[in-house]
Formats: sequence, C-alpha cells, structure tokens
Amino acid sequence: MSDLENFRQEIRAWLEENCPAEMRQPVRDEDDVCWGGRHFEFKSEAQKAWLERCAARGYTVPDWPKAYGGAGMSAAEAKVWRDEMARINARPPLSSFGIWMLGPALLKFGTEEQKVHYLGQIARGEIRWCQGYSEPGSGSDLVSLQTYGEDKGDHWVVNGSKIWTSYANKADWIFCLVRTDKANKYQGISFLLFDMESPGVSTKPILLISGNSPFCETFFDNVIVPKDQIVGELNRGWDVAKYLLGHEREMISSTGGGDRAGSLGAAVSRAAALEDPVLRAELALFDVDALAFTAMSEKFMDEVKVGRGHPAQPNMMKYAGTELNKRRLELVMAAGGSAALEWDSEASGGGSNARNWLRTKANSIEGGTSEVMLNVISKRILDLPGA
Amino acid sequence: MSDLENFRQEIRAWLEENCPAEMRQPVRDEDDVCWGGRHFEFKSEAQKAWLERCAARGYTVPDWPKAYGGAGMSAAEAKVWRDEMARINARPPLSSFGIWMLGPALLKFGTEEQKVHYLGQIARGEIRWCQGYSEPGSGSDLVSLQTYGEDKGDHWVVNGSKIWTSYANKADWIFCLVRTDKANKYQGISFLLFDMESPGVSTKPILLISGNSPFCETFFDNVIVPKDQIVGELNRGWDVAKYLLGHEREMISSTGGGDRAGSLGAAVSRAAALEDPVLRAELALFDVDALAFTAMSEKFMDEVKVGRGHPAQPNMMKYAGTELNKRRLELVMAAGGSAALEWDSEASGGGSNARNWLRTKANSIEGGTSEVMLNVISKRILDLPGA
Amino acid sequence: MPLYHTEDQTMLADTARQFMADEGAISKQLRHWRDSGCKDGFGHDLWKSLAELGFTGILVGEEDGGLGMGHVEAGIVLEEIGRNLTPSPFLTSAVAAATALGAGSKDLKGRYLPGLLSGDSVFAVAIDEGRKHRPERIATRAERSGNGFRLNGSKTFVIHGGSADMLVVAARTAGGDEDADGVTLFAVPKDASGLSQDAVKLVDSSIATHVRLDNVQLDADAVIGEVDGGRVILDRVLNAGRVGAAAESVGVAGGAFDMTTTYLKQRKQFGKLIGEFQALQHRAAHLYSEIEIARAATIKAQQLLDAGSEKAELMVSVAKAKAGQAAGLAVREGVQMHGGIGMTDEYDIGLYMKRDRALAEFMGDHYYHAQRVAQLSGY
Amino acid sequence: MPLYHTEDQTMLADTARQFMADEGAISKQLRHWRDSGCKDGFGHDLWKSLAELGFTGILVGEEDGGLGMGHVEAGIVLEEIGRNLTPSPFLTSAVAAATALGAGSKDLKGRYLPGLLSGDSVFAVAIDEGRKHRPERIATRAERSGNGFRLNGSKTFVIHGGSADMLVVAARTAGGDEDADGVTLFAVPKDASGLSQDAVKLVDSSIATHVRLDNVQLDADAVIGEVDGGRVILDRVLNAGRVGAAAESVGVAGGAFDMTTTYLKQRKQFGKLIGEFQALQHRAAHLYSEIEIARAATIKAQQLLDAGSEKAELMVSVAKAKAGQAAGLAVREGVQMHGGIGMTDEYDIGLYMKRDRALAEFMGDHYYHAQRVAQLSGY
Repeated sequence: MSDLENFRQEIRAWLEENCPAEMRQPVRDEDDVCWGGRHFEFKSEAQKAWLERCAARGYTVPDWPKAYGGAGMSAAEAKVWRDEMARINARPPLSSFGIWMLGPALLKFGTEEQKVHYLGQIARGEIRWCQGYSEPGSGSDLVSLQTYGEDKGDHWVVNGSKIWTSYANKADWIFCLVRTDKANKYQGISFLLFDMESPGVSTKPILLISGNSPFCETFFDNVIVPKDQIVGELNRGWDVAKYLLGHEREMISSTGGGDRAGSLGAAVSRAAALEDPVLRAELALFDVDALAFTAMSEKFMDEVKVGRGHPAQPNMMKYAGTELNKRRLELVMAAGGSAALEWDSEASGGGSNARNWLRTKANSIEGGTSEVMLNVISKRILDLPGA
Repeated sequence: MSDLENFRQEIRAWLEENCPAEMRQPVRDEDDVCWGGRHFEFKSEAQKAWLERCAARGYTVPDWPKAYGGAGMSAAEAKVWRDEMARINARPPLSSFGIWMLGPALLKFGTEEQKVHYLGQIARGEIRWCQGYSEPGSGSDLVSLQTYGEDKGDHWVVNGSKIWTSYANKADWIFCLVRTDKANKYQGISFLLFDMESPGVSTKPILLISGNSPFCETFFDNVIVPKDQIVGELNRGWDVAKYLLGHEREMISSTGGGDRAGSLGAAVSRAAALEDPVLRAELALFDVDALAFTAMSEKFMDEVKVGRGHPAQPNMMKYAGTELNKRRLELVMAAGGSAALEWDSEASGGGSNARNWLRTKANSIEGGTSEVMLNVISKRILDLPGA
Repeated sequence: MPLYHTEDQTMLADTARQFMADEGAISKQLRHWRDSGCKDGFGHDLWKSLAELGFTGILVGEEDGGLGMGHVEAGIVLEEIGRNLTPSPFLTSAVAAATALGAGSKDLKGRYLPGLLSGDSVFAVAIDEGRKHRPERIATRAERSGNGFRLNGSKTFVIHGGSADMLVVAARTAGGDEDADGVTLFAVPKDASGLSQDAVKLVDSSIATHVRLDNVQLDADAVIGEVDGGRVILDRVLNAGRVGAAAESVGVAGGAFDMTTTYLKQRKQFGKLIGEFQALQHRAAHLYSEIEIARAATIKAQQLLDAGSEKAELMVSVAKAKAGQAAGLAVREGVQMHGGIGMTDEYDIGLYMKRDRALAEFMGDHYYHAQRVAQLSGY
Repeated sequence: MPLYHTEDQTMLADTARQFMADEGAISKQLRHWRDSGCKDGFGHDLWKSLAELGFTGILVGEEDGGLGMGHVEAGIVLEEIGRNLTPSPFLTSAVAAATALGAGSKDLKGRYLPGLLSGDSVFAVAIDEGRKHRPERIATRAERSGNGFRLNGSKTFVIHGGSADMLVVAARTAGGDEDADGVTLFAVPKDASGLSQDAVKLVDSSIATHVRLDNVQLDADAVIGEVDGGRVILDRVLNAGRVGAAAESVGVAGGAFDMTTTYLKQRKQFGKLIGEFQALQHRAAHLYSEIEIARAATIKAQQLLDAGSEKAELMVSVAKAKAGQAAGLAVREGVQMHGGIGMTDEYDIGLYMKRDRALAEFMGDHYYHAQRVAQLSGY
C-alpha cells in the first residue's frame, strides 16, 4: 500500500471516529456555518466538539505548517483530506476570512512571530477576522483611501472609516488598509491588524436591497495600533492588498459557474412546466454559455495548478463568472414568475429566489467591478495603449 | 373642391399622360435608377423621356423654388405629388447626390448665382455629383483631413486624396472638403466645388467585401479651383459639412427599419419552414425591436415636421437603425441557411442575401460610425462630462 | 395622428409630473408605507387625491361621470407613477377593472364606478392561475346555481386583492380549460362567502393575494357583459393592463436612467467623474436609445388602442415586451453604475430594480409577449 | 485529464502554427485560389503537404497506417487552419470522412485510406438535404437492387463535393424520413453513374455542390458498417465534424481578434490610438473572454470525445454553439473596429467574416446546437 493510501486509511478512520453524525448533514443555511471567534455561539455541542477535535490536529487548515496550527499536509494529502470529508458529507469544521484571506497574506508577508501568533489563533477558531479595504467614496479606486494612521513613535493613531466590512459587527480583529504617508498615493498605504474592541472602533450594519446586512460601515476614532501589528513593510500595504485581491477574485470567479454545472433549463423545467418557447430558447442559450464557462473554470484551475495561464486571468474569470451568475438569477426569476416575486412568504422560503437574485447584483461590484476587470484585461492581457 | 384637391387632379392627369408605362414598374436593381449626368446612358427611351418631361416642369425636385429648377411646391403639395407618384408606382425620374445632399447645402449656404447655376443643373439631371469628405487615415475624424488648397489669388491649387467617394468614377463634379488654412484645425476647412474632368483628378474604384465597387479613391494633383467655386465662407466649410452630415444621418437612419415594417419572422417563415425553435425565438425578439423602432421612426418624423425633438436625435436614430439593420441581415442569413451562402448562383440571385448582409456592415460606419453616434448622444443629449 | 402629445395631453403630463414628484415621491409614499408595514402597500389619501384630480376617471366614459379619455392619457399618469415608484391601485383599478366595468351593465357601473371616481373604492383583477401569465388557459369554473353562479378555483398574483372592494374574476362557464370561448367575467365583492385570500408581500413591497374561490355564490347581476362572452372583454382588459404596465415601465426606466446619469456626473473615481469614462458613456447612450424606442412603441400602442385599430393587439405586445426590456436594462445598468451604494437599501436605485421586476411579470413578461408577436405575425 | 495540451500536443501545435502561418497564409492560399478562379477552391499541393506532415492521418488508426491520435490533435490543426483561413479538405476528408471510414470494412479502408494518407484523395460528406442542417431527417432512399443498392434523392451543402473522389452519403434503407433507425452510410465513388453535382461558390470562396442521386447503383461493398445501422456511425461523423468545426471557429475568432487588437494599437483617430478609447477596450476585453471560454469548451468536448464519454455529445453541441457565437462576435467587432477599410476586399478582416459565416452554418449553427443542448438536458 502506498504512503498516500495509508494516509487515506488513517484519515478515514479518524473521521469515522471523530466527526459527529450531526456534522455529516448538508449545511442548510448561514446558521449551520461555524465562524468561530470570541463571541461565537455554537449551535450545538456537536459543532463545538467537531471544531475542537479538528483544531487539535490542525485539520481546520490542513495544508498550513504544523508550527502555525495546521496539519502540514502536502497538496496530495490535502486532496485526500477533502475527498474523505466529501465522502461522508462532513461539514467544514471552521469557516473564516482568517483562513481564506488573512492566512495566505500572513503566510507570504508575515514575520515568524506573527505567523505563530495570528495563524495559530485562526486555526483554532479563536479570533474572527474582518477586512477593511473600501471606504465611503473610494469604491473601485482603492488607492484614494483616506483612513489615516498618524505615527506616534511606537504606535499609530488611526482615524477614518471603512465600508463594506463583512460581518464587522461580529468580528474580533480587522486587517485594514491605512494610509501612513499622505505624500505618496500608492506607496503610502500600510496593512495593519488591530482588535475591534480597541477604544474608538464602532460599527454600523448596512441594510442591503436583498434585505440582509452582511456588511458594515466601520468607524475609527483615535484607535491606537501598536507598531508590531503591521504586515509587510511600512507603506507597502498595497503589495499585500493586491496579493489578497487576486485571491479574492479567484474565489469569487469560482462561484460563477464552476460549482453549478448542471443545466439551468433542466432545473427550472423540473420546478415548473416550461411553457414559454422564447424563455426556453433563452435558457438553452444560457446553458450553452454556462456549460462552456464550466469548462473554462476547469481549464483555469488546471492551469493554475501547474503555473500556466496568464497571471491576470483571474480577472477574466471574475468578470465572466459574475456576469454569468447575474444572468442565471435573472432567468431563475423569469422562470419562477410571480411565485419568485414573493418576499417573505413561507412558500417562497422567505423570498429566497428574489433575495438571491438581488444578492447576485453585488457579484460584479465586490472584489473589483466588472468595469475594473475589463480595464485590467485590456491593460495586462491585451496590452492596449493607455489602458 | 379645395385648392389642394384641384392640385391633386392636375398632377394625376399630368402623370397619367406623361409617365410612361415602363416607368410604372418597380425598380428591380441599380440599372433601373436614373442618375443623370454628362455620360449617363439611358436604359431606355422611356427613362429618358420621363426625366425630360419631369425636368421641364421642375418635378425632379418638386419642392425647390422655380427659379432654381424646381416646381415651387409647398410641403402639402409635395406630399400630394409623392402620393400620386406612389399611387401609380411611378419611379423617381432622377436620383442623385445633387438632389439629396448638395442641393440642401446650396439652398442654405449658396449665393444666388450658385443656386441658379448649380441647382438648375442638378434639377435637369445634367451634372452628376459626388461627395469628397473622408480621406485615407481620417475615418471618423473628419477634422484631421489633409487635402490642401493653396491660395493662388483667383484660384486654389488642390492636392491630396479622398476615399469613400461614392461613384466618383461616374460623377461629373465633386463637392469637397479642402483645407485652406493649415493653422486652424476646425476653422481652416472650406467647402469647394469642382469639375471631375479638371486636369489632375483621377479615381480608382474600391472593391468591397460584398463584391461591389460603389466607392472610389480620388486623387488630386495640382487641381485648379476658381475662387467662386466655394460654398459658404472661406474656412467655414465645417459648418456646411456638419449641416449635410445631419441630413445624411437622417437619410440613413430612415433606412434602418422604417420602410421595412413587416415581421421578419413572418417573411423568413414564408420562404422556409422555421423548424428551429431557438432561431424562431430570436426572430420574435428581433420583431419586437423592429416594430418598436418603426414606431420610433414614425415619432421621429412627426417631431421633425413640427420642429420638436432634440436636434441631436438623428444620431440616435442612425445608431439604432443601422445596428438593427445589421441584426436583421444576420437573421436573414441564419434563416436562409446554406442557400444564403451562395455567392453567384442564379438560384441565389447572384448571392443577393450574402451581398446584402455584407453591405449592411457598412451601415454603422458610413455617415458617422456607431461609436461616433454614441459619443454625440453622450455629449449633446446626455450632457455627460468630457464627452 | 402624430406620435407626440397634443397640447391637452402635454398639460395633463405637466400636472401629473408635478403632482407625482411632490406627493408621490419615494420618500413620501413607497418608503413610508413599506417601512410602516402597511397591509395595503399604498396610501388611501394619495388614491383620493388622484381621484380629485380626475385621474381615476380617465378611462370612465363621460356618461358615467368620468373623463372619457383614452390610453394615451392613462399612460401619461402611469409614466409618472413609474418614474416615482408611486404605489397606488391606479393600474388595477382605474385601468384594468375600469375597462372591465366599461363593458358591464348600467346597474354594475352604478354599483362600482362612483367609488372609483371618488377614490373610495379599490378594485383588483384576478386572471392568472399559475406562476406565469397565461390567460389563454382559464380553469376556474363558474357553474349555474340558483339565480346565479357558483365559482370554484384559484387565482394567483392578484395585485391589491386584499385591499380591493371588488375583484374582477375570469372564470369558465363553458368549454375546456384552453378554449377561447366559454369565459365569463364576474364582479366579485370582497365579502362574498367562500372567497378567501392569502396576502403575500412582493419584492417591490406591493401586496398581492392568492385567491381561493370555494363555492362562491354570486347573483346573476355579478356577470360583466355576456355569459360565455367574457373573452372579448378579457382581451380588452389585458390590452389596457398591458399597455398601462408598459407606460409605467417606461417611467421606471426613465426614473432609473435620470438617477443614473445624475450620479455619473457627480461620482468621482480614479480622479475623474465616472461619466467621463467612455465605456460608461456608450452604455448610457445605448440605454437612452432603448428607452426612447420603448416610449415610442408605447405611445403607438396607446394610440392604436384608442383608435380601435386591429393592429393594436400586436403593438401592445411589442410595447409591453420592449418597455420591459428597456426598463430591465435601465435598472441593471443603474445598479451596476452606482457600484456598492447601489446595493444598499438606503439608495433608491435598488427600489427601481425591484419594481421593474414585479412590473415585468405583470400581465406577461417580454418572453411571453415576444411569443405573442410571433403568433400574431403568423409564425 | 487536465484541460491543457500535453507536451506532445504542444509540439504538434507549434508545428501546425508555423506551417500554416507560412504555407497556409491568406495571400498564398485563400486569395490565390479565389482570385485565380480555381474550381476546387483550395490547392492540392498544400493538401499533399498536410499529408506529408502526417496530419491527414491523425484520426486514422495506427493499424491502418495513420497516427491513431484523437480529436484534440485534429483540433490543433484545425485551429491553425481557422486562424489562417487556409482552404483545404481537412475537415471534410481527414475528420468527417475519415471517421466514417473508421467504421468501414477492411476492404473499404484499403480502398480509400491510402489516398487520404498520401494526400492524393479528397472526400466529402453528403448529409444535409435542405438549407438548414437537420440530420434527424434523412429522406434520400437506398433500395436493395441486385447485388447492392440503388440510391435516389438529393443532398445540399456538400463542401468539396466536386473535388471529392468519394462521397460519404447518408441514405435511408428502412423506416420513415424522421426515424432514427434505418439509416445506412455509403461510400459513393465520384464516377458512379446517376450521380450528378452542381457546383456553387459560397461566400467564403469555398466550393460546395448540390448533389443529385438518380438511380445511383452501388455494390454491396459500398456500405460503410452495417445496413440499417448507419445512425451510430453518422452520429460519430457529426460529433467529429462539429467539434472540428468548433476548433476551426476558435481559430477564425483568434485570427480576427489578433488582427483587430493589432489594428487598435496602430490606428489613430482624434489624435489618439483607437485602442486608447475605453469603449473599444471593454469590448475587446469582453471578446477576449468569450474566445477563451469557447476554446476551453472546445478542448473539453475534444477530450470527452476521445475518452468515449457519454457526456461528449452534449459538450460537442456546447462547443459548436459557443465557438460559433464567439467567432461571430469576433468578426463583427473586427469589421466594425476596422472602420471603412474593414469593408474593403483589400483587407483580410472581411475574409474572416465570410469564412465565419460558412463555418457557422456547417453541421449546425448555434441556434441548432442550443436547441440540442436543451433536448439533451431534458427540456
């Protein structure tokens, strides 16, 4: 038996013994997700036990080094872990912006002390992070940001505000872009970490058109941030942010069509007789585009794995994937007819179609607008003049 | 009986007596069109007689003043004339760029002598005109033109070249934009008229992708143009050109959908069974747009008549009409299938579908590209900044 | 008839524009009733004001106390309603139900029209039976019973059904579900026994009901027009409702577009006003063109309908489809060009997107009407 | 299998790209044969060169002297053919007919494959019978007669039919016109008595024929595969031809796109390179995205076909539809962005538009294949 096969047997046995039955059911809604953090209220004992058992062996972040709270798995081993998790429909023990976003940045840009301290906290689900990039008035134009950290020797005093901070009202710490040099537009930004319980931090949820409030406005009023809470070099926060934005675009682009490979026409015709021939034709044309994009997603991931493909390709994936997803939900609404218009009825699952439809409209804005993606493709891939 | 009714009876009687039977058949192709000019070869005695009889009474340009070769009809009378012509399917006695384009410009900007002389020639079909605007390398950017007329006291010496001059190889005279002041980009252009038989003028037909050659390149090598052959003021030719461009856009926009009001889906389904449901759906969606545009054309013409509507509206009509017409021919080709691909077979009428399809691609370029139209709408109608 | 407004119509448009911008404004009406959890989803005071202006009688004959105007005039009011997202029962009561009642007996008119003209009554129309508009199929049954009829069946997507004093119900008195003939329209009072309604709030904060007709007993005088002869009235109601919805869509499109071009001239990104970016300029110019064309198609359909032209039906479907598509594009471009703030409830552009969605579905979306254009064109 | 080319495939692509850019260039091939009024519409020397490179044997089994490669490799050659608009019988002979012959008897292979492998023979496939591709319906009849069959019927849009030494003809030996079963494929030699062809020049300067089969008498050994069992072979031929056409379309799209972006970087208007205008940048970036997606869909379909997957058929239709749409957009944007000169015969961009049109129609346009995607998806 190969080492990998041995490893698979080990994992399988461990999962069998340690993954509670309740954690082998599909995630039904937001409430089933374990976000961790200081104030997280576990939904059940099983959820808590599942996190603790995984964290103890580094399985919350299986491919991070053991020194930083991970399990040190190789890429092949991590795939075995995912396969075995999928085999029993196990839920992720922990989901967080720390794992998805700050972690990769720290692994690349953090000091050894930062890695041990912060990555360990993330791996154990002790600290829930939020991201502070956009500001009111900045939008796509991140370099125009105004939040300012004044140098006070061993600390900065941060003043300003952020917008679109996901779950800022539930987060413990924030990773935040702060201007530390007013003279230099690009080079004058630093990537700081600080506690959301610091004096002077306050948050206000933003009500969205979908009726949900996953984002906040976040205000900083003379917030003190010690000097060792910077990631990367002073005034080079833009490098860290760009690295993370690339990550984010890859994540968002992968939600566009890759994991929804089935035929939309078939799905809606199961739900309701497709009597309208023009709508049916539009669904057929959509399915052509969606199935083609699924192939593109697969090709993109295959190329990423071996370092092929243009480095700006995630921008194209983000553009095409999000535009496709918006179109998908437009068609879901059309096929759903008046039933899909219902906003809070039980029959409509609390207006799930309508709210999902509205939610998709943010796809082509968050993580870089479609317009910015097209600019980037023009410049970096097509090399068009002045782009 | 009203005066107008009397007038109608007169016209009807005159047409009955003077319009040859052969001239009451539909125009089948280019050959049936009477363009006039020094070298025009009449296709038949009837065609010649019809032109001469109409010209003698000013009916080639019914609403021009009698002093300039017209019949001096009022708008209401001209409508009666058109109605009565249409009633017996009479062909236009004369078609020309002189009537459509130079005439309106002369009526607005010409001197009395010019009007009497040139308009009379146009009305009688003696001189065939072509238009010299675009230059190789200028395209949409008319003000960049290079053809230069050097001031030699009582005449200019013109050097340079033009492109897209319609039927330049068959025209007798040209109305031409010539730079007369190199220092001033906009104000340094004059609107000159000269004989295509002047020494130094040569033409070269341009073969188009449709296989036809309606346009030429035209070269000027030390062409002498007397000073009285200018329309409007020196260095203000741009005013005349803009006025004419507006005219041209109106003409082109009216061909987009207004005169083809029927259902495309019905037309192609008469020609061939429409077995493909997705193509049928696309035709239905096209017909919605085409019928809506027909209403828009009607509204536009109604508003033009009473001086309502935004002065830049012809740009919108040109944009929407030409884009629609391109889409129409794409669908004609799709519905025609392999039969529509034939290029010179008798069954395909010498490839009429394919050639028409290719011809439509010029719609959104000639007379101002779609991109320029959108720029103009942005600036003049929407008042967007920096447009 | 020229395709622009007459002097009288222009005056009406000025009045409607001013009134709706003042009294029908989003902050005063839509947000107010939405955020106060109003069970009607609109304000009765505004409805009364519309009546006082005579608007509710636009499509009511002069002999019945109305203004005896046409669909062009009703469309003028609806375009302003659309521009301001003003919630009101105008389309269902003063357009659709009024058109049905116009075919009713003197008695029926006397019973219901005064309330409409005074703004005291609200009406609804109950036509659809499934999630998509498909009036070619009417399965709700009305059987003769005693002096009148007994209705059984169910109806969906009845806008303002819960607020209505009377529902115009299309039911089948003869033939099979898909037959063109054998349909009869009934004026069903809200308190008819056996009539029950489940109210649902829709995405645009309007309130619709699912209607159940469970042995609803009606007198013969509840019949609108002739028994078995309801299809011709139903078609009239549909034409009126569809061209009215098209006009409202044109207003929604125009309102969203104005808001968006205003934003393009204010918002800065990368050191420039975003309206300076040519890619956005071209999209805005294209959108302008689409809205203008939709407006022209809608006026044409209104005029043909008012003239009783046989081409009206085709043009009504063209108008509903084109206006729906133009408004859809307007709200999608509007939200995208607003960027992040377009996603917030605080900004109005999202409300345009929600209203457009509900309006597009009302009496047939552009897929339905494109199909209808093909059928009416003979392919 | 990862969705990118293996090392061997990359080498093949390099060879094909270089060869086609040199020998298959528009000036050397398409324009040359077009302007010299060649009756074949392509050059036999180039066809021989393709054979010498082994390309004509890519889909021929090794046991028959070919390379025994798959649709990925055939697609690599076709993409370069598309990029250079190189006229050749590769798609009809080395892809479609070769796939049919692969199901033939040893005798049939021995009769025809050597000519394909040497580049001495050209084959065509005669499937369509009307102006639109509809292979579900085969009306051409083959009746048993003597030792063999007698064929009657007509075929349309037979590309290279007039140049072909042999035509693969789909005919009906049993059942009604629309039946799936009862179809038989025949290898019909060009000199068969009763076979007549009318050549027509197409918009892309390729030559097709209208084929008439008037009591064409064939021996039994002209049957490809089993009598009445031709549908399964026909489906294989269609899959091969469609995915091949998709690959060629991706090449056409890529060629037109490269030419257009090059032009955007050279042409000045209003004092700027036109590639600096953001509206054109965004359209170019969108087009890039569409072409990339079409290429991915095509490679996926090729791999599924090579792997014998049951999902191949669906993905082949996705690829043909998507590649056709992407190429259509590429040539339309290409011509428009070239402005006036794009309309002239002197510039190559118009030739891309013409080729795209013919290729889109070959073996089903995107309307046909979208319909097929719906059917295969069960709606």
